Amino acid sequence: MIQGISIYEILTLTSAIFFIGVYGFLTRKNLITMLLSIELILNASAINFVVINKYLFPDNLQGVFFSVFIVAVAAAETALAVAIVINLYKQIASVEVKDTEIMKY
Amino acid sequence: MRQELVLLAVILLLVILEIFMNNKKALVNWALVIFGLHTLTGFLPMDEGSLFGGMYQTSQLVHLFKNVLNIGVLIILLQSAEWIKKEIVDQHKSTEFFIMMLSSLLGMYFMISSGDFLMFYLGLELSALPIAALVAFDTTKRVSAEAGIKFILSAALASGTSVFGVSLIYATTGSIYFDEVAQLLSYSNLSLVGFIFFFSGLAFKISLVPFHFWTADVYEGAPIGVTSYLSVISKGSAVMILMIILFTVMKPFEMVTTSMLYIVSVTTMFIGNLFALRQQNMKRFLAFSSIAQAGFILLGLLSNDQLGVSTVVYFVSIYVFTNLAAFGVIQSISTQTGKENMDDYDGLYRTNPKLSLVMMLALFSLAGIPPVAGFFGKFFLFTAAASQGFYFLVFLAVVNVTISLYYYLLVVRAMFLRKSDQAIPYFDSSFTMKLGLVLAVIGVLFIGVYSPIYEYIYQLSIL
Amino acid sequence: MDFSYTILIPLIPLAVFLLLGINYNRIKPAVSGWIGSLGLLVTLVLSYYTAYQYFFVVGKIGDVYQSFATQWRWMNFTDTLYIDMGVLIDQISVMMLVVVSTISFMVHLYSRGYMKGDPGYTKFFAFLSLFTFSMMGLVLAVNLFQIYIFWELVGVSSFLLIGYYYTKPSAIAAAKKAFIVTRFADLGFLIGILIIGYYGGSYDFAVLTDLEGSVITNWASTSFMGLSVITWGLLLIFMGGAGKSAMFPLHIWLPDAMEGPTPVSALIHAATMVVAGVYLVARLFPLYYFVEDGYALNVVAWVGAFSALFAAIIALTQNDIKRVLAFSTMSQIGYMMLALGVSGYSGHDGLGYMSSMFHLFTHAMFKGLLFLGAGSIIHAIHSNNLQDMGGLRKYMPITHITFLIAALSIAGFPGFAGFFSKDEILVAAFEHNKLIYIIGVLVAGLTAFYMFRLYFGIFWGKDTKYEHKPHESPVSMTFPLVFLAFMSVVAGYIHFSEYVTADHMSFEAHLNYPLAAIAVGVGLLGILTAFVFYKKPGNLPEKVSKGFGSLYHWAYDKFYFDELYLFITKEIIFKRISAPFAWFDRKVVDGTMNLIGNSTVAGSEKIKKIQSGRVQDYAFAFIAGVVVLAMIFIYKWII
Amino acid sequence: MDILSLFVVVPIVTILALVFAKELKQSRVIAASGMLVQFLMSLNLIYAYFKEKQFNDDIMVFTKDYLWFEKFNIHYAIGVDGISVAMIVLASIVVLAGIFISWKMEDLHKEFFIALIVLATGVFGFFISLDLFTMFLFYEIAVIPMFLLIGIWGSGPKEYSAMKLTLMLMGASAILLVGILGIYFNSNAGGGNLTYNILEIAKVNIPVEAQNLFFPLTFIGFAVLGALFPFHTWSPDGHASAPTAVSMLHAGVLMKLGGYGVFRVAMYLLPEGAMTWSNFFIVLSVIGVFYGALAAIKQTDLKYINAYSSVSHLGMVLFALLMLNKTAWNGAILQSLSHGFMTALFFALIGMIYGRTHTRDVTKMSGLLKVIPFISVMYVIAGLASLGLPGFSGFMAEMQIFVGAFQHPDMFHRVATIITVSAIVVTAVYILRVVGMMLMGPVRNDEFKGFEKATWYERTGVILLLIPIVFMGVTPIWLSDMIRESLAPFIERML
Repeated sequence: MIQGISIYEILTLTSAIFFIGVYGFLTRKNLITMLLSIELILNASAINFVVINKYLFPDNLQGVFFSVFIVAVAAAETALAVAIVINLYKQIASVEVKDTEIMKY
Repeated sequence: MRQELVLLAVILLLVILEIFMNNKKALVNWALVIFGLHTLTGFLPMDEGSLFGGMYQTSQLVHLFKNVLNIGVLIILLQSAEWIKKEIVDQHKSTEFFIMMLSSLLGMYFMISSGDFLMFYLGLELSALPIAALVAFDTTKRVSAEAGIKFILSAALASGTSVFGVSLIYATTGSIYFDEVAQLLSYSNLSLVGFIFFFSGLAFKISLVPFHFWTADVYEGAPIGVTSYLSVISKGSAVMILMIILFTVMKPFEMVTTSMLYIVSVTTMFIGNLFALRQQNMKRFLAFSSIAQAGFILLGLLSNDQLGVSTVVYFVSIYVFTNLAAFGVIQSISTQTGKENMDDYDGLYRTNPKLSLVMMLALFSLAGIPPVAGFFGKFFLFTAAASQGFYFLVFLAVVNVTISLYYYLLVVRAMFLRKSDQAIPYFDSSFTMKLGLVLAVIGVLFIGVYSPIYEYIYQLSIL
Repeated sequence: MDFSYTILIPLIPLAVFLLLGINYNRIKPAVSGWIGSLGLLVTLVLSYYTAYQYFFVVGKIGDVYQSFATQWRWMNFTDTLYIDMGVLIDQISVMMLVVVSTISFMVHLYSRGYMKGDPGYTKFFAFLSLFTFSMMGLVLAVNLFQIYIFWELVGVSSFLLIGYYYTKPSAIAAAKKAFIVTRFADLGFLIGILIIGYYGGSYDFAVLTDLEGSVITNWASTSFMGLSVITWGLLLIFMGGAGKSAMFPLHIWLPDAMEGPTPVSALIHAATMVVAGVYLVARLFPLYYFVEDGYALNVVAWVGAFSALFAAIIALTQNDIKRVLAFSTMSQIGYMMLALGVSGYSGHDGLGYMSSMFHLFTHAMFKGLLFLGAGSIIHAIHSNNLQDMGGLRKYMPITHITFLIAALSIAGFPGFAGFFSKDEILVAAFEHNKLIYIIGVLVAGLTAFYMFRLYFGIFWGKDTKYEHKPHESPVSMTFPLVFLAFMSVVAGYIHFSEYVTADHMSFEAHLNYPLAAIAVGVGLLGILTAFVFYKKPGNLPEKVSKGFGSLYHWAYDKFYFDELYLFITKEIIFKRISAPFAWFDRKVVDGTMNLIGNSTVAGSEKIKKIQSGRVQDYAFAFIAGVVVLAMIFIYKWII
Repeated sequence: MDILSLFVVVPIVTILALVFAKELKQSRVIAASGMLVQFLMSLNLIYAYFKEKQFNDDIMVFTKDYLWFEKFNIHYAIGVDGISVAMIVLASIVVLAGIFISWKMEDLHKEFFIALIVLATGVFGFFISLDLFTMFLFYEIAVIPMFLLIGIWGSGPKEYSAMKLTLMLMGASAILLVGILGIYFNSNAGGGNLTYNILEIAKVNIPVEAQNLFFPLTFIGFAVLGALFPFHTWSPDGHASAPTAVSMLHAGVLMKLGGYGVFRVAMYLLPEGAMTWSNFFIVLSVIGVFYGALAAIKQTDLKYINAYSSVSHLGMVLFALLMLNKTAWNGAILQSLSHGFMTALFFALIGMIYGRTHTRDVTKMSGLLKVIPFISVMYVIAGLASLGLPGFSGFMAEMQIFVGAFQHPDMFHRVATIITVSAIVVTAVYILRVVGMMLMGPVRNDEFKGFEKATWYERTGVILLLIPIVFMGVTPIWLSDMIRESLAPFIERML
């Protein structure tokens, strides 16, 4: 509960973060940066949960817990993704998206 | 909860065995045996209930569905065993395969029996991440890695979107428990957006158009065992939980869901079929065919009553066996000869009649031709849709059935009609593979004509 | 009196046919010839017995000839419409029985000589029996449908017999032509039957021709294009009759039908089958006479008259003796139709009807004789072209004499059968319609001329040198000639008006001497001209034909009717209609079906690009999907 | 085991037995004996039917009813009336003849007979079932083996034809499925519960708008198999590519499912719909009749000629069904039967001729009467039968149709009828053309001289098919009356 800042600003912020993440995901050439964008998306929803919990339903903590789990899962996800990227790098010595287009049509 | 615990025990047991056993080939067989035992224990009766203050809840239907998943996974493992022994054991990661697949199955369990969005989210991720690893499991192949990266990225995006939607729903209702949400949820633009965001996550797993693009590439790149796992187990459980949420939680959105499912199913059927028409790679071919099948499944979801639920569960269980029969044949051939293209199948019947017959049964079942199970599954799905008066949708569906019949017949043509001098020579697959195929075929043949199965499902189909 | 035993009359030939047909390669020819002839002998005896019974014993009650019908249900259409099979014994059917059995038996005897040594000997007799069966069934039919059934059967047996030499292309063509032309006519017949059946409520002759019956009493209740529907039906039925009886313009099949063996021509295409049309009209005579005051009957009369003249003119110019006879047959049948057409119903008005039947009877005898004679000539010199003949009287006396008798008879020379029947016809025509009468007389003259052209051309004229000397035919062939010659003299002295009349009651018919004189005179004139032209070989005929110029050539080419039909079938039906249809089916209809399939495949080819393989495009589609769905539902585009 | 279910069980047993067959000798003997049993059973069925009818005047006799899927009220319900009995006899005879004709099947013989008998199973099941679901199931079982039968053992562009045939027929059956579902969900109009049972549905009056909506779907769904005009194009290619026995079964039996289904399902259950749509479909069927006949004139491939004549003859069946009166219906059923026998006979003979001359082009053959008399004579007889010569089955069937069609005095029906009647002339033209070109005439090429005469199994097959043709033609009253009395329920539902 931050003085002077209503929930709307924060929700606007999170939505902005979410779509920035989406934008990044759609535009980055590099797999790693795409992973970062994913992080943005997840964090947006994490923040959402906390804020909504605090501002609207302060009496229970479901949102907070949820955000905690989101963070944890995000970490696991990233780790796995990075592992796969490394594996890919071992084979084609590149982390560019355009190099992952063998299978199409 | 029993099944989850037993499965957990199985996984841990495998870890321990991995440490203490040196003969990995034997370990593979042991793993199969152990999981088989687990599958059997699944059939012990169990009563309904909920745990963790409603985070986890189970019903007879869900229990039954878990058994179906068990059998499916068992068949997959049986079919993959040959491949594991042949290629994976030397890479010293055979047990990882089992462990990951089983933990993903565990995730499925939690997902379909989740009582709130948190458990649902955890189950989703727990089932998704190991699959990502499995997709990229064949580290020697580039396509495998590429498929892996495509899958993990898309999956992450999907789960991110979906969880964002959940957050919006949480904003409108203030709860993440299904039963509370069901009461508190009201129709507003915010909740609508939240619902659609959330829906996209599951649509991704069921691979509905336009959330399906990952499917073909991942199916093609992944090891066949994983592909079949994706196409039946993960899709099936996603359908299950989607149905539960739509019919219990999202009641206020009934109108929206109806028309949304209408649109999505039509697009899914058409896109899936049109892409499947000209596929050469069998895995990719089945990928698109499975997309089209997902479109058919939605017809059942259109009638949100006992009838709809029962037909969907029935169809999914048939679909599990059918697809596994098809994938089993593909896997055995690819394991033996490494051939995965349709024209490699020319004249297969004259060299490997049994395999071709299994394949033909599976394809006929997919195309919905009597007397194999698929016919009944499809017919009842259409009945469910027609019971709500969606005759035009049924009409579009039958048009698609005809299109799909065309490409299924292409495979039959390759196997039976064509004569080829470099046809795949006769080979004898391993015992486990045969067992897996036989199980699948039994399902294909008898689930349909043996009506008590459907009646049983129908009795349980109360959400 | 129970005439049901007459069912045997058709059944015996049928049995013979089955016997010979099923094991035609096991029975040896001589035997089969005997079997066939004996079967026919039995039929003959039965027929004569029936005739005796009917005409002299039980047929007449009071002074009205009764008709006896025995029938069995064959098939049900509706509760009121059905087909019976049975035998109907009345004046004309009994008369026809006599004709058919007599001629058929003679032909059987004749064929045993004529067809000797032919590979398909047994088959031939089987077909003959089949024909006899069908013809008998037709004659004895109790209702329109039965007559139609046997009508088709005689058609097919004629097809089989014309195509008997099935390796000869011309024979095949002729057979096909005969069948298809008559089939086309029968189409009209069938539709007519359907009409009569629907509006008349029955197919039964007894019901239809009943003078108080619904058809005759209220034919006016229905009308179509200004005529009573019943009249249309009758016209269509007559179309069928015209087809079988080779009336103009459906006559084209008859000349070609001469491709068949000569005995067949004698039996089918001279004596029996071709008069079926006359028989049909006679059978339905009350309808024709009473419905719409004989409108249809007038048509019959004029068609008959025109055909008679038309055929006679063509006959003048032909050189193939069998074709000459064929055209003369057509012309004589035209006579019969004409007579029916001008006939009244009751008493002496019915003269035309009587004379037509009378002429049918006599014509069967002498025309059969002519054909058999022609057969024996062809048998002797293996050609049927008039040019190859001449002076045969020395070689084959019996044939010569019998042929002469037949010629005199058909020419209407006094004292011969043809004279009496033809005279009656002319009287009837004179009494009803002068114009038709004139045509009749003219035809009589022409007939006399071309018959004696034939006679002199064959037996006198130039002395042709034959490579091997012709000889008289064996007795098996000459006996029928003699018998028929006898018949074609005495048949004229039967008092037909006693026995066969329109109103089933006898009346007295007398020779009308002035008219007879005119007819005889014209006939003699024709004979004399023929004598002058052809007795001695000379170039007089050429000169005359030159004189006629193009008319001669038209007549020689049968007024180009074959060409016309050929054009219609080959050019119009095949090229202009059927071929386009076939093309349309393959290309358009089937093309559409294929197009649907191909366009689907093409469509899948078109859209493959969207599966680009780049994960970001997938993600874009994903997000776009979410957004679009959200849009749709927020702005209620669907609901 | 009741008398009707045996008709499905015996083929299945035969199939199971065939699985263990080793070489051709065994498999053909097994197949033949199995189908012989079937044939005898069908003869016995006629006898039993007449006996049953004397004291039992239900619409359907020998009815049995086992609940299958309780929720959807799907039953395995069977029963026969005169029509289905006749159809069953037709099927059993043609199948048996077909097995005899394919006595010398070399390539994959076992599979061939199995597929053939699977097809037969579907056909028999279709004819005995009273339950729409079961009926539909058997219908598809009957259709799908055609793909393999044509594709594997066919000739010419077999893959194309097989695919086309299968897709068009299955597409039709898919449309049919919508119609059936529509009927099912309106079957409770009388207040009862939903049912697939034909007799049950026949008791209720389905709302008219529903009937108008679902009649065309059901009608087309079946009529495509009955070669309805724009959708007939699968049949020429299919017949041309199919092996002999398959053409026989297909034209002789399978295409009859179309007319039968139209009658039993579309028109019986949706009468008002039939009334509404009849004129439209009459136009189509008349086009089919005349157009098939005309298209047949120009063909040179024997099988094409026959396929088009089938289009014409079956068009007549649909035409008669749409005439909506007892006589025409009777004619339609009789025409189905007689066409079944005749066209099967035709295809059998064509197969024999092709087996000897290795061509089906009529312009390349001539004078066959000299070299293979038996086959040629039979061909002539079949031809005469098919152009409606009295004494053969075709005639009385057509007469029934024409007389029935003539019961409608209005102009539209009159014109339609007269066009249909005139088709018989065209029929004569194309039949005689073939007879003249192929059978008659001199023997042009000398290798024809050496042809082997018809073998015993060929003769058996042909005679099997000829007997019913002649029998129906000579004494039609038995059959037509048997069918007439079975038409009563249809009449009272329609009119």
